[in-house]
Amino acid sequence: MLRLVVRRLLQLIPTLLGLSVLLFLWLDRLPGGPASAILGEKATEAEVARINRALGLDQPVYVQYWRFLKRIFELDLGTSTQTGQPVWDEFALKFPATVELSIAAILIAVVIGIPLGYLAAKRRGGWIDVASVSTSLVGICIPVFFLAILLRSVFSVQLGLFPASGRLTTGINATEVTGFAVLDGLLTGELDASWDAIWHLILPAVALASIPLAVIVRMTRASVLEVLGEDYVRTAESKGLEKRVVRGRHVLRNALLPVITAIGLLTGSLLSGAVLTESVFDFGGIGSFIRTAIDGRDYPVLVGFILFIAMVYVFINLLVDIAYSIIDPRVRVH
Amino acid sequence: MRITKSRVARAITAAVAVGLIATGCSSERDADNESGGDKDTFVFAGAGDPGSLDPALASDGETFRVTRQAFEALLEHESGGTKLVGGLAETWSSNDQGTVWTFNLRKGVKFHDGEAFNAAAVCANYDHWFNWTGTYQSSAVSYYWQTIMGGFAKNEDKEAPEANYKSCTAKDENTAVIEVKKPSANLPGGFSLNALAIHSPKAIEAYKKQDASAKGDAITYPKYSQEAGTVAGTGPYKIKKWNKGNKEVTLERFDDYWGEKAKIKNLVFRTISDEQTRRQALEAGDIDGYDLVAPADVKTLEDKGFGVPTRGVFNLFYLGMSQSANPALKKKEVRQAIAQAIDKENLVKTQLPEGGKVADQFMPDTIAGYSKNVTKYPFDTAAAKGLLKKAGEEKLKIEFCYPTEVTRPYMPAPQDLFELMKADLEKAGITVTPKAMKWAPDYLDATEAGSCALHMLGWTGDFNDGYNFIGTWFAGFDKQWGFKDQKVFDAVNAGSKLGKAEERVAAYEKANEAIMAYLPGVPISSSPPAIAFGKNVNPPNVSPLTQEVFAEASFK
Amino acid sequence: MTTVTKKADKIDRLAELMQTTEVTSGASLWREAMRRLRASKMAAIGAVVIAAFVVIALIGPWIAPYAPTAQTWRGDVFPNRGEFVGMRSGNWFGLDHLGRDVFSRWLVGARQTLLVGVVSMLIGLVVGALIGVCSGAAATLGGRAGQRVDTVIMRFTDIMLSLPSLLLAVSVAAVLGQSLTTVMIAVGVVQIPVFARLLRGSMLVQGGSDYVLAAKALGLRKRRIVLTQILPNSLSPVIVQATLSLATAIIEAAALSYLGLGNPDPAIPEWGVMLAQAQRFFDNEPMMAVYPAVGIIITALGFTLLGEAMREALDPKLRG
Amino acid sequence: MALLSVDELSVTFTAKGRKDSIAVDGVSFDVAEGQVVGLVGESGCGKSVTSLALMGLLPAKGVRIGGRAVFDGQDLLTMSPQYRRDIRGSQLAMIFQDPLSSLNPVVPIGVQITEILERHRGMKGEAARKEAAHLLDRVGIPDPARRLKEFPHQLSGGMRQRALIAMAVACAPRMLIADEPTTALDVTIQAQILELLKELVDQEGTALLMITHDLGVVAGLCDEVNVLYAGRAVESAGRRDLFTYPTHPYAHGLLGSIPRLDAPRGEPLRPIRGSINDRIAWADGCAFAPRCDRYTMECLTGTPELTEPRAAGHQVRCVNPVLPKSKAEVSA
Repeated sequence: MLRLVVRRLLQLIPTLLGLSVLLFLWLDRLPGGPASAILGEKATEAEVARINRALGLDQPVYVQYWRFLKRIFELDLGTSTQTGQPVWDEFALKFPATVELSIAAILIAVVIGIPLGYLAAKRRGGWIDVASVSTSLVGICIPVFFLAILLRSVFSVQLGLFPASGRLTTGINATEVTGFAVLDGLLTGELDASWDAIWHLILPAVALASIPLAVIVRMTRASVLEVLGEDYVRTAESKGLEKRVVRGRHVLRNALLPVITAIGLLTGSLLSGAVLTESVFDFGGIGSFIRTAIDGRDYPVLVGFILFIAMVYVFINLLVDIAYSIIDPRVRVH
Repeated sequence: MRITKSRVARAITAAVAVGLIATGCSSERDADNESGGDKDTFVFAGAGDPGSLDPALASDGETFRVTRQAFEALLEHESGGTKLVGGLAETWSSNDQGTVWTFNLRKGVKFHDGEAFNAAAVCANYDHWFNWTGTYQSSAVSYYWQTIMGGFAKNEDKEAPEANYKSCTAKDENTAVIEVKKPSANLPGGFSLNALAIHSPKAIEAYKKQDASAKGDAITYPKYSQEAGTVAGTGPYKIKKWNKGNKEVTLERFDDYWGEKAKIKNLVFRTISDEQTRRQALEAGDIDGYDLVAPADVKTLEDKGFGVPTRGVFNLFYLGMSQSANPALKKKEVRQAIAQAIDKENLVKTQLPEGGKVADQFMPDTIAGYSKNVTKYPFDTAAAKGLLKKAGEEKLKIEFCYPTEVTRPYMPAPQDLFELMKADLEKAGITVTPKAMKWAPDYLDATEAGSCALHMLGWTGDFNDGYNFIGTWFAGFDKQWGFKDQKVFDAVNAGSKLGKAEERVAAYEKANEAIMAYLPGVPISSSPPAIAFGKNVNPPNVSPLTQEVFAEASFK
Repeated sequence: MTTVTKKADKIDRLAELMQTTEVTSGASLWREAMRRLRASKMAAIGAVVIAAFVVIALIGPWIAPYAPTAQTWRGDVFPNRGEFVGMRSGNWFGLDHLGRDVFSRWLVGARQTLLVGVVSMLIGLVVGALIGVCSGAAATLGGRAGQRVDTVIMRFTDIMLSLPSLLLAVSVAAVLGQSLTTVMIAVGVVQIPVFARLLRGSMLVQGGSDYVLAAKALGLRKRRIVLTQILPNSLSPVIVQATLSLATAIIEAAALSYLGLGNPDPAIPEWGVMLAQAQRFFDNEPMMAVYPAVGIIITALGFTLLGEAMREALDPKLRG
Repeated sequence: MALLSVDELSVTFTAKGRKDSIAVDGVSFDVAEGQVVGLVGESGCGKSVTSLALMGLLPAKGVRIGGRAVFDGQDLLTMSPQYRRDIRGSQLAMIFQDPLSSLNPVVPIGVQITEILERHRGMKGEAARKEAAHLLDRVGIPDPARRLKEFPHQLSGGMRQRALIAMAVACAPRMLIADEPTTALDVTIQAQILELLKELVDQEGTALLMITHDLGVVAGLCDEVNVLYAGRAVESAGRRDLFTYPTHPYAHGLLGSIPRLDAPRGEPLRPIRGSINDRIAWADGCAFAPRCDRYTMECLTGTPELTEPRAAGHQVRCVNPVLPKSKAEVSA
């Protein structure tokens, strides 16, 4: 196990190096610079030139790259040109929101998706199957931002059930500990705060969940179908075990393996979704932040983010592998 | 409605998570919701995060919206108007050249940190700014100081403007004298900028200990400007907390305020970048008001009973022309043809917010220096065709840049405005090649560099002085316009040489006439950015300069 | 003579009887797949939808009653007061915020949407396939060094996959500036790693299969093995993916437009752009957004259905 | 009185859009306590389907089952699913062909055994584990305690099959169905497994239905043998009778097609020509006719009856069976 972890972390290094080179070449191609983004209408050439000098953007790329590398080794991702704050701080500020949102979405997707997929497979061709498969297909095909807008105007404006924006009702007393609004509430015992946070989470999470849900439903269905045809399920049946045991121990446990991988691979699509849902619900997470960073040519943030994502990705796949090796003994041995 | 809301909400939420928490908070929730009367927190949503809590380091409205509540400058504008009135200085005067400005300061004013306000404090501020070094000298940080007062004691960048500020002396406890080298059209207006608002000397000392520049290759704002605690002004509210995670700045009533105390105890500024979301947040009761209302929503909101007061106009939206980008534009006929081809009326009638006006010169009519008798170019497609023929440009093909993903106070939905103008121009037989660009930096860079033959831009005035408008464009050769016309330049600069504001007015009128005679571009409209408030709110006086003072607001 | 006839009709009878029992051997995988495809309802629906869409896309511009850009009723709509004109005779889908006929725009938009979908899918397919083939070939036949190459390539496709596709697209758009081609490229780029991985994957499977080993044993030249043996047999999943990608491409394009990176030229309306513009007036005139939205969803659905059906047909595991 | 008596069992697969295909077409046989009965035939002849039908393991949809299969007074084909679950594994157990795929890869062997004990013998925790270990020991797996914790992929082929058998006999069932239990194993292991099965039958008096294509296995193990062709029994007889006087041309062919040491040198093997796919429907005549070199017009007129042309209890379904020359002359 430990070896696995270490190996992965070592693999990360060359990847990141290569990636950062590509990044800088890409950044070099980006037209315009942060200066005029900062100044707006008020920018004049002279000003822009001065700011770029101040930011060291007048030097050639390789110089910038070298400086960047040196900083990376001090684990310093530099400073956002938009907000003038250290990139780490910005991430620390924005990531909890996105992570919270993504986790909520994944939870919804898993809790609903797996049982649904299982039923669909069990009653193949039955109405549950048709219904769940077709809804999941629609789930994939409806543009996330449109879904989000629909949800918002129906549930928060028309029906007034949920707040239309933000993570917390303003003025509610919530002490920040981890930045995860829900968790904080529980830690500090401000239950109403974490309640309020959940309340704000629901709509965006549902919107964001649409794609993962669809994927999980169909993954589960497919792999359950496959497992149901396996000999060992027949064996289990031949032992006259209760349905419950056959389902849980013999069918699901095997069927979930591919589903787990799928969940691991969903990270990317989740973040894309986050960009959209966050901007619709103004959730103030990393997604919308990065978008403005691209518009504002906020190089340090972009570089930092992409490297960060690469790490997150590796990390998540690590988790997946670990989860795998826990469920599937065949992986564990080698 | 609210009651049912919270009940249903409880039902729904209870279904979603642990029931026991539900009861605990939903009762809480009722408390906030039903008792609108003794509500003591006012939440207002802006479109962007403030950049810093120190207005001196800022150049954007979102920041000033917040700092204006906590900091006051020597001069202010009358509530809801554009007339200069006393702020921290009760009265002021200048010598005839307009180089020596004397301020008689208000007595008995306290800073949030308990310090007393006096002439020394004023000079402490101006000297602090004047002596800025390092990154503070970057125009990204000290834009307004540099526009109003020029450079610094020691300019570190040869390109920085030379200093116009000379000195500040405390004649006595309540008299401060500020001297500048040359007369400037930016005075006295500049003294009213929130960027030059007066901070507590104690705070200033604290500021000096911190530097803006940091390791890494970007400007890092100093810590004091990023978290509440250090900054201290004299305003009716004091800044209590800046929660960046929730994008909220919380202010609290300052009880020792010299003037009328704020009516609502807590004031919260929230950032909601998307305009739909802002409106829906207001409708859903998340917030009590928001700025930059999409024109389409004004009527909808009014119909639903929300307060949508109309501001006076103080901005200008124009169609810019870069003669360097398309030589045809060097011909007046062509420029005039374009001017007459565009149906400004329709734009204002259908696209721009209520209260918008068609503009006939590069200055809204609310500004001293607006001239009634400038050359007019009425909408007339036929005439436009004729002019083009005369110029031998029937086959005129021209590039038209427009920005995406941006709404400005003067330009609510750029792409729509563009499409309408494009249609107009094509009616007059001009072939338009559209070029969409991201607002920042692509579009701004391109327009500045004068590489966009036609483009849309605008300006929101900082204070009531004509030069603040025409001066920004026509004081001399500018790549954006790409023309040299000494007559125009002289006319524009004539005013700025005069020391007394009153004297300038006539000069500006002349300037406007000169400009419109030459017609470097097409002024299109002046339209007020709409601002909306909750049903139970008595809104503050709305200001053409978008300088609302929320101390005036209260709940019904 | 009698014996002869006897023998003869004995055989005939036998033959005739043997006809009656079906012979269930030797139906090739493809034939089986096609049979299953024809049987599946999903495929049928999908095909119909796609057909309808393509027809609209082809004839749309001709049957459109008005020019998509003509602001004929400019005076009738007041977006700044939230006043719009809904369905009415002559403007079946009402007017948009600039007084243009939504129905005409919708018809013309179909073609643009199809165009964006197809082109960006092709970009992804071609580039992705090239990468996939290279590393697939390297992995199967390149020996040690080959596997090195393969792992490097795959590592990067991994990263590309890990990056939020939308941000990838946005940043591509940031580099290229706004235009129709930008949208296509941006959306296409996102597809590249998908195709690359897919093709490589199935090539590895094929590479391990007996007939390739046989071919190697026969000492065929590597290029020939890849081209004549491995590639043809690796294509079916790619075809499936291509169909599915058409759906995602159309949706991604819509998302880009929502982020303001859509095709800027108003002369060519595209459903994504129409939706993005209409959503601003969603509460005043929801239908304006609904028409393009429905267009997008249904079309995407069509391609997804067909793709899924094909996948099921080709994957015996999912049979039941 | 037989423990299991199968009567005219038929299984038809019905897929929509395709012709029904008849897998088992009226098979009948009895199995008595302590008796070993074989179902023999080349693959595709419907022997596995028969076993699955008896266990009730055929999918509910797309399958039509006819006839009766009375087990201990109860008809397996019509009994309630719940009751079937109860007797499955406890009174009627099955051993499958491919031990690797028949074991759940992600569940330890131990659990896969104890779950039966829990279900049918109400054993729990330690007791169950002890019993499981004992069972493994009984089927000859060394160091059972350790094996219990291991996963299928960690066991050798032989051991897996033993484990499967251990599961089957866990509740001392009254009847075992073994479907090609040895085909996946190599010869030496095969012998051991067969040995093991024999023991169990002898000790417990368990009835055993042996399904195989391997005449060697039959010869070694079975008391009664049913030769299946295209879903029907074409010959059923005692082991000795069958092997000495194979009477149906097919059975005759089968035996003819295995090399015999006692055959005169140089005499060629006589394989059956064609494959099971060249056949006609039983309804029309003898399904084997197309491959049969003795067939006549009569073979093609309806299903041949079972007759006892040679000896009582030696049933043959053929209009012109292979009979010793002498008798042939007599009849002629």
